[in-house]
Amino acid sequence: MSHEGLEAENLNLWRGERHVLRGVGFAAPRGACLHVAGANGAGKTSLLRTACGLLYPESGRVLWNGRNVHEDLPAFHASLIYIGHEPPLKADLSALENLRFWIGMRRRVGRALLAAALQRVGAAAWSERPARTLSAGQKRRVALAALSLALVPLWLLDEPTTNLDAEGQQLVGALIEEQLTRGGVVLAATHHELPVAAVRVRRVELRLA
Amino acid sequence: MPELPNSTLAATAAEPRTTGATGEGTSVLEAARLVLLRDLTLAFRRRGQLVQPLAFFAIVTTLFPLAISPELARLREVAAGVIWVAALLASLLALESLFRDDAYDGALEQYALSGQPLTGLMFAKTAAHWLLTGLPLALMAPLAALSLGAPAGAVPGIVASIAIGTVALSLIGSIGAALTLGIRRSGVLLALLTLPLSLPVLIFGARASELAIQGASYVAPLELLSALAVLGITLAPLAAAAAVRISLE
Amino acid sequence: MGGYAAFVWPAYAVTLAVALLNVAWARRALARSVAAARRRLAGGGDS
Amino acid sequence: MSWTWFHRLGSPPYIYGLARRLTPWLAWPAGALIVAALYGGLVLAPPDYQQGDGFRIIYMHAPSAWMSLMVYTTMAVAAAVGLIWRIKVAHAVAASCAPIGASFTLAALVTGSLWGEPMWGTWWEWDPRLTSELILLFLYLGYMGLRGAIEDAQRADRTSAVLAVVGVVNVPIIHYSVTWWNSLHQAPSVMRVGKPTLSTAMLVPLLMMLLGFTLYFAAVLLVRLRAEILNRERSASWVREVVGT
Repeated sequence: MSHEGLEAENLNLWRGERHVLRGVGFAAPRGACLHVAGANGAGKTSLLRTACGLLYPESGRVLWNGRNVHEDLPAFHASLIYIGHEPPLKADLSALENLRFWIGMRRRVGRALLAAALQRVGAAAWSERPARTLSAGQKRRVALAALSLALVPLWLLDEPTTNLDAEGQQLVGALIEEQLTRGGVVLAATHHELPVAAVRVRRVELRLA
Repeated sequence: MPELPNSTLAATAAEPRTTGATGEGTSVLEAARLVLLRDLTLAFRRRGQLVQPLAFFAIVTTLFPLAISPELARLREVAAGVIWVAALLASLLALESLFRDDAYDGALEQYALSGQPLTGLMFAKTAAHWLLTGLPLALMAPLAALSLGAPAGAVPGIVASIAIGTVALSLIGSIGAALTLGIRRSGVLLALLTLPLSLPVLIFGARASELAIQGASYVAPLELLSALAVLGITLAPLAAAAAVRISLE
Repeated sequence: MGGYAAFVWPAYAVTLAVALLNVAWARRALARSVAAARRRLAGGGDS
Repeated sequence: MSWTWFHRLGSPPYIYGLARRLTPWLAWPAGALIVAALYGGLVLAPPDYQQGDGFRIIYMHAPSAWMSLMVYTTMAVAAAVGLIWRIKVAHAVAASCAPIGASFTLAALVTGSLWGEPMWGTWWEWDPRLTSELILLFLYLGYMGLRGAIEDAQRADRTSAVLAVVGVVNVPIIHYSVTWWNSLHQAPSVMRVGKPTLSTAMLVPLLMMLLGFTLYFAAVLLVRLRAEILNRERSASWVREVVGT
C-alpha cells in the first residue's frame, strides 16, 4: 500500500541556465492533496509539468503507484487530468462542445452527464456560447466540469482558484474533497490557501532559485 | 474522514483502462475521429482562411502566362511544372497554422496528456489539413490546367496526381510545422525545412501530370507517388508527434 | 596541367581552404567555450 | 553483458578527456595521408587518357562529396542516439557535425562545377549527383537554421535531432528521385565524357585521400565536440579542472 499514489524523488530540473527544481521530492498517497506552494517563478508550474511527464528531469524520478511514469506514459496520462493556467478551450467552440471534446478523448459521455456537470459548475446558462465570449472565471468553470467528468485518479491543478469568485472557490474545494474521498490524488500548485480541510493537505514549499 | 475500502476505489477512479474494457473508454480511432471532426468544424467556422490557399494557387497559376507568354502551345509545355510548384507552395502556405492555434490555446498539451497515442492524433490533424487544402487543390487543378492549355483528357491524371501528392506534402509539412513550433516568425524556416524534403513528391507528381498532358500513361510516376504517400503515412506522424512532445518540454 | 590549370588549382584551393578553415573554426569555437566556462565559473561562483 | 561502456560514453567528462587525448592521434595521420595523397594525385598519377589533367579534380571533389554524406549520416546517427537514450554528448556530436558537413557540401558543389566546365562545357549541369548535393546543402542549412532559431539549448538539440533523422531517411529517396528525373530528361545531343576508369596509380591516392579526410573529420569533430560539451555542461566540478581556473 505504501506505493499507491504519486511520489517524486530528488527532482532536478534545468530550464536553460536556471536550476529550477533542486532536489525536490514529495509523496502524495491516495486520498491526499499535495499543496505545491511557493512564490511566482519558484517552479510550481515546472514541478507540475514534470510530475505529469511533460518535462524530463535532469535527475530524479516520478513514480505513479510505484512505477516510473516514463515507462508507460500513455497509461499514466490516461489516469490523470492536468489543468494549466489557461484551460485548453477552443475560442470558436462553445463551452459544451469544448467539454464534449475534452472528455470524449478519454471516455464516452452522454448528453445528460455533460449537462449535469455544466449545471453543477453554474454553466448551464452560457454553455452554448463560444468560449471566445467567456470570462476567465467562466472558462475555469468549464475546466471544473471537465474535472468532475474525467473519472481519473490523479488531478494536477495549476492555480485552480484563480479568477474564481468565492462560490467558485468553494466549488473547487468541494470537488477536491470528493476526489480525495474517492481515493484520488490531487496536486494543486497555488500561492493561495486551498479551500480544503487541512488534515488532508500536505505541503511542499518551493523556494526561488 | 473515514477512508473508503479499496474495492470502491477500483470501481470509481482507480483504473480508467478497465472501465474502457467495458466499452466506456475512448479508442484511438474514436479519439482520432474527434480530432479530425474538431479541426474540420473549426475550419468551417472560419471560412475566410479556408479559401486562402486556393486563391493563392489561382493567382500563382495566373502569373505564369503573364510572365511567359499567352500562347497555349508554349504554356502547355510548362503547365505540369507550374501547377505543381503552385500546389506545393499553396500547401506550404496553409501549414504554418496547422499547429499554431493548438499550441497557443493549450490543445497540443491536452492531446499529449489525453492518454491517447499522439501519433494517431497527429495523423488525424494531418488528414484534416489534407481535406482542407490538398483535396480542394486537386479539385481546382483542372481549371488551372485547362487555362494553361492542357487537353481535357489530362484532367483525371492531374487530379489524381495532385490528390495523392498532396497527401505526401501534408505529411511532410506536418513534420516541418511541428519542428518549428514555438519559433517566432517561422515562415521562411518552415519553407527551408519542408521544400527540400518535398522534392521527390514534386518530381513524381509533375512527371505524372506531364505525361497526362501528353496523353501518355502516367501509371508509373503515380505509383511512385503513392509509395511516397504510404511511406509518409507510416513515418511522418511519428516524427511530428516526437517534435510536438519536444515543443512542450 | 595540360590546359586545365584554371580548373584544377581552384578546386584544390577551395577544398583545402575549407579544410583549413574548419580547423580554425573548431579551434576558435573551443577557445570561446573555454573562455565562457571560465567566465561562468569566476562570475557564478559555486552556486 | 556490461553496460558500463555505454554509460561512460554518455559521461561528458570522460568524453571530453578522451576527445582531448585522441585528437593528435587522428590529426597527424590525417595530415600525413592528405599530403602524401596530394603528392600521389598531382605528381605520381598519370593524366587520364580522356580528361587529361582535368581528372585530378577528383582528388578534391570525391573526398568533399564523401564528407558531405558521411558527416550527415554521422550527424543523424548521433541525433537518433541522443533522442532515444537522452544522451547529451550525442547531441553535442550532432551539433558539431553540421557546420563541417555543410562547408564540405559547398566544396563538393564548387569542385563539381569546376570539373563540369571543362568536361560538360557548362558551369552547372543538372546532373543527378550535383543536384542531390545541392539538396543536401539545403538540408544542412535547414538543420542549422532550425538549431539557431530555438533559444533553449536542450530543445534545440532534440528538435534538430528529429529533423536530422527525418532528413537521413529522405536522402536516399531524394537521390533516387533525382536520378530517375534526370534519366527522363537526358538530352542525347550533349556529349558526355564517361567516368574515368582509374588505374592503380590513380586509385591509390584517391583511397588515401578518402581515408585522410575521414581521419581529418574525426579530429575536427573532436575539437568541436569539446566546445559543445563545455557549452552544455552546468555542473562546475570537472569543468573547473579542464579549463584551469
